Amino acid sequence: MALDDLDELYRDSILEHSRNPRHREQIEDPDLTAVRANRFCGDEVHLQIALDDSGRIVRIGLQGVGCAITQASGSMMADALRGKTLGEADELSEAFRGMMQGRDNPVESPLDALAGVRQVPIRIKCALLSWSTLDDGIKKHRKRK
Amino acid sequence: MALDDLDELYRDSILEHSRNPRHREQIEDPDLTAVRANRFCGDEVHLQIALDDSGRIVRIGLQGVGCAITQASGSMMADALRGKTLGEADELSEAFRGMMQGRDNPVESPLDALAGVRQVPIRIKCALLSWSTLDDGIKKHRKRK
Amino acid sequence: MTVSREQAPSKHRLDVARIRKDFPILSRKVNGVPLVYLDNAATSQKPRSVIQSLVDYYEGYNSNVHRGVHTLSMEATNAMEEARAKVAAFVNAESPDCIIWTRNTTEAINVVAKGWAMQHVKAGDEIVTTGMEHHSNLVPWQQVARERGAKLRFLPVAADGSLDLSEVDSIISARTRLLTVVQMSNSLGTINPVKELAARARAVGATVLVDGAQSVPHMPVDVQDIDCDFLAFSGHKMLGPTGIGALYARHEVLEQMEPMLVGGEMVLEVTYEDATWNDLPMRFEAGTPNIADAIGLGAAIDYLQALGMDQIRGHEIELTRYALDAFKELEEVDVYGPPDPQARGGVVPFHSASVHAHDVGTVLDRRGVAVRTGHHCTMPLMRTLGVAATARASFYIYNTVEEVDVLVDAMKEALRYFSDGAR
Amino acid sequence: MTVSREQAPSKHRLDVARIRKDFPILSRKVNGVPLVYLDNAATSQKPRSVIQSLVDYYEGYNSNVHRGVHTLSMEATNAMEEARAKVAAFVNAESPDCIIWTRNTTEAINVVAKGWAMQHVKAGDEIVTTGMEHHSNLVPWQQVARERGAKLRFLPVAADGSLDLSEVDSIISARTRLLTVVQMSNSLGTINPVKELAARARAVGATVLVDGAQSVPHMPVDVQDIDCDFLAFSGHKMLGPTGIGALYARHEVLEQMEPMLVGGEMVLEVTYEDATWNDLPMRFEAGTPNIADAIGLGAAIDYLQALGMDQIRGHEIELTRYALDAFKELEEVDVYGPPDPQARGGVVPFHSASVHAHDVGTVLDRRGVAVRTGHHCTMPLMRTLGVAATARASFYIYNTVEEVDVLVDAMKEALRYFSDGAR
Ligand SMILES: Cc1ncc(COP(=O)(O)O)c(C=O)c1O
Ligand SMILES: Cc1ncc(COP(=O)(O)O)c(C=O)c1O
Repeated sequence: MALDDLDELYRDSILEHSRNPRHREQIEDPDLTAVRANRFCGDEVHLQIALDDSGRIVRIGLQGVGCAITQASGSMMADALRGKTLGEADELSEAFRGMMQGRDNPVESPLDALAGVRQVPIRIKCALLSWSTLDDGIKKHRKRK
Repeated sequence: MALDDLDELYRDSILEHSRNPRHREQIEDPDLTAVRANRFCGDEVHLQIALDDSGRIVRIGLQGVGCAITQASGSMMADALRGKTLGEADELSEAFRGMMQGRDNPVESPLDALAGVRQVPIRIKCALLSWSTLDDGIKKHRKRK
Repeated sequence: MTVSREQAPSKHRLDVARIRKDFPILSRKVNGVPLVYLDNAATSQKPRSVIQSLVDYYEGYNSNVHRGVHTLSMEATNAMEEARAKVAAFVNAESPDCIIWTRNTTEAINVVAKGWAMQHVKAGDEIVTTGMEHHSNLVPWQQVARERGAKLRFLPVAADGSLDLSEVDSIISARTRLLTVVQMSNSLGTINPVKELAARARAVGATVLVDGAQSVPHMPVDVQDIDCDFLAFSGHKMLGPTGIGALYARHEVLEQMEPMLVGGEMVLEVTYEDATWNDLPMRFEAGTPNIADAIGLGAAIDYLQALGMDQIRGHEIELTRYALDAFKELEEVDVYGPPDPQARGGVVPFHSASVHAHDVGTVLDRRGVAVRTGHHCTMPLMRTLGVAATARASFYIYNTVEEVDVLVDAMKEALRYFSDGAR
Repeated sequence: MTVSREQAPSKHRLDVARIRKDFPILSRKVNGVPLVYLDNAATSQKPRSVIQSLVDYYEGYNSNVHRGVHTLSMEATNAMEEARAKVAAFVNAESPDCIIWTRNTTEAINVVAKGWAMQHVKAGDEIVTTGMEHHSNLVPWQQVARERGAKLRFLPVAADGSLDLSEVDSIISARTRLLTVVQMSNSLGTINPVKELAARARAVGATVLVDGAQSVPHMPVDVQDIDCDFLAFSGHKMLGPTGIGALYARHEVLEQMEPMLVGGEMVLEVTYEDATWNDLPMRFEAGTPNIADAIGLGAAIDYLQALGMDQIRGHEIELTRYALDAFKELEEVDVYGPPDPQARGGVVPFHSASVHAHDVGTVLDRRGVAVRTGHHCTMPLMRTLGVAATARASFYIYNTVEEVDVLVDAMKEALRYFSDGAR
């Protein structure tokens, strides 16, 4: 990473989200929950999702500790998920993972801001932590049904 | 070891003794016995000694398998021990060990022929095997008394 | 990997003259004469590219691996994991996660003995091995058998040095929990039919370990084709540095194993009272790994694959045939192992009743010829053969028929020297 | 060895400019700027002489050791045993036979846990350690305690990062079978009073292990002065190659130990049914050892001794004092460990609530500064400190105050960058 890449990694939107993460409130009676930790960083994500009658995500809660990338990625994910079905959430997660692994995957704005993290491979797992938590939650939810 | 050192290592007396080792016969009713193996070579020495009334070595038996150096060293040792007391045998053993370890120890002929082995350090233990067997035997003999 | 093997058709010969230039040590003299290095079964020499990979690492990107966010640490981590992937591809492992770094073959086998067998071998079970195993593939199983109340059974060695399989159906039975067998004997050269033996073992539900210390460096080895659960081998015998080896373990078996070593790097979460293990393969790699030498082993594999394992095998068959023929001239000398060069590796053990092996070793060394002498860490086999020690010449990619001539001439000299009245 | 230390009086300073020239990697750039390597507690860089010792070995006399009668094998054996003697002298061991080669500190501690503690720790016994141990000196004892029915007890960490010894008389008691303690903490820098603790432990008849992973590279360590039974350390943290470390064990304790690894080289006699162990220290070194890197560690010790361990310690105290002072300027940053530079090694862990340690690591890397971030393999301690992760700068012989300035400036930049509205 060259000197001026720092802004490329920490885009304004990332810094903004990491400073003011959305959806921090814990949701009561969620339809879906999951917890995941990246123990090597000490990062942790707690996720709750509530669905409406048509199966669309109406409310999301996301708490935890983490670095700027973990925080921003989670906050942006929560924003993006609202109004989506679990199937659509799945697709978005897959697309996001594809982008982070360098496949040529256009991902909707503002999530695409996280593409800069690819230049620092060791931080990719920070960007993926919330998404993996989401995957866990969806899998658990489907099994239960 | 340079090319022409081979004769230096395997002096004529060594070759001669290794081809025709003395004192191979097993002794009945010995005063002192010992067995020692250099298991890494597969070499093995069995020693018996008979003492006369004045405590001098009258007969020696030495059997076993081994390389030319082990064989020759044992055969020469047996020759040299005849007529010695155990105390004198001790001294000779100590002197021989000193010579092999490079200390400036004049050792009686023909035992000094083995000094060439010092140039091939890995073979020193071959030259010492019979002597270590002797040391074991003397130690055991003294303990028993 | 398969591709690169196919690219180099097996009729291509090794360009030994060119290869020799890649090995700095081969231009050295010993006792005033050129080194003739025929102790490859003990350890191989290293090409410049392997030595350079160590220099490049230490001069360029040396750092501890894992969890470091700084550039050097990322570079070192990537290079070590790339080497792991090369090792995995070399033996056709299903995934790099199935490769555990060890110091050598011996440690790899101990990892299985302590981490798998102590858990899964039960009283009354049988562990089947052969009569030609290296101590490293025998002593660990004696220990397991003793501690678990299991029984060790041996496939015997036939007179020609091959395995005697006449009783195999009674030896490998429903009681067999583990079959552990050397693919190429370091004392005889024998190449054992590990694929057929593995099939029999799997048919009775047994787990299979292959000791690849001698085979992996010298012939194509494919764990999926053999269908074994474990393969152990050493980097230092295959052009790699000392201090690095590997254990291949089938993924599902790996998940049933306990780590032999515990401590840093192999844990996920630790409290004062307790710890949980990390993911595979890190779970089995406690403490700072041998980063540089793992990378060096990767470079060694690159070198071997550029030559082609089939070509290497072909070259060694030729040398072995030549050596076996040449030794036939020496009546006083017995040569051990299967007579057919196709049935054995490039290992030629020989022995004469008139010169002790150590004296042979010393005389040969004067002629610059390095051979190993002794029991070759196979004492029980030596007892079966009825010799205390043999001399052993073993070949690799850089050896030539001219060097075999030097060996045989030096052996003739030794015989003359020690024969009665020769001087 | 004592002599060479005395020859270089402790007021002599290190000639850091000259030292830096010996380390090729220090002229490398990272992200376009000069490398500032402050991750020495993870692993050290290597001087040219150490790298060259590996090249010399592989180009000149690479061979397997022990039992080879040919010239290369004798040369390799001699060089490896000479290195062992250097290691022994470096920590003032009573004999080279008391030094066992291992891969690293972690393996050395496991050798004691498996080979000594599993035999000698009994139900109801207590193992005393501290609250600041590396996972490598904690997880093995959790395992021993669990399997042997023993109890783990902890000397707690005081608020200033030193050991809280107020309860030491009740914690080290007649029930104590083993005291195992880190001499210099990798997470706090704290230097523990191992000599005093060892005396207490011996007074109650306990055995003593010292984790010297951080102390042996950075200060004079004398096993006879400490009067410990075991000392574990890693070559890679003291200018040596990766893949080599050592366990010092007092001779009489060594004789009561069982080998952890079994196989070739460590046996004396083997039948199909049974095996007897070899002499010390070979009994504990199964398989082909890491010959090249053992020789490399010998070269590292030569380099360290030429500088003088007292001088090295003095240099690091200076750097630590300078860094502690510099960090005082940064109000948002907490620095951990004892405030007195004389009471700690050259390890400076820091943390700011406003920037996560990993973000600190990434920003510093842009400035060429390599620091470690995370839990430093001391998760329980981190929990006690109440932080998930810290950044850690750690010094060695080639670091300068100018590099500390670069570190502190880069940290200021990180704080600015992540503060609200900074852009
Ligand atoms: C105090 C301490 N103990 C043990 C270790 C483990 O050392 P290694 O990874 O070389 O086994 C370390 C290294 O980080 C350490 O700092
Ligand atoms: C067949 C066989 N197994 C195991 C080993 C042990 O290898 P290492 O010493 O590298 O552990 C050897 C090496 O001599 C061998 O030839």
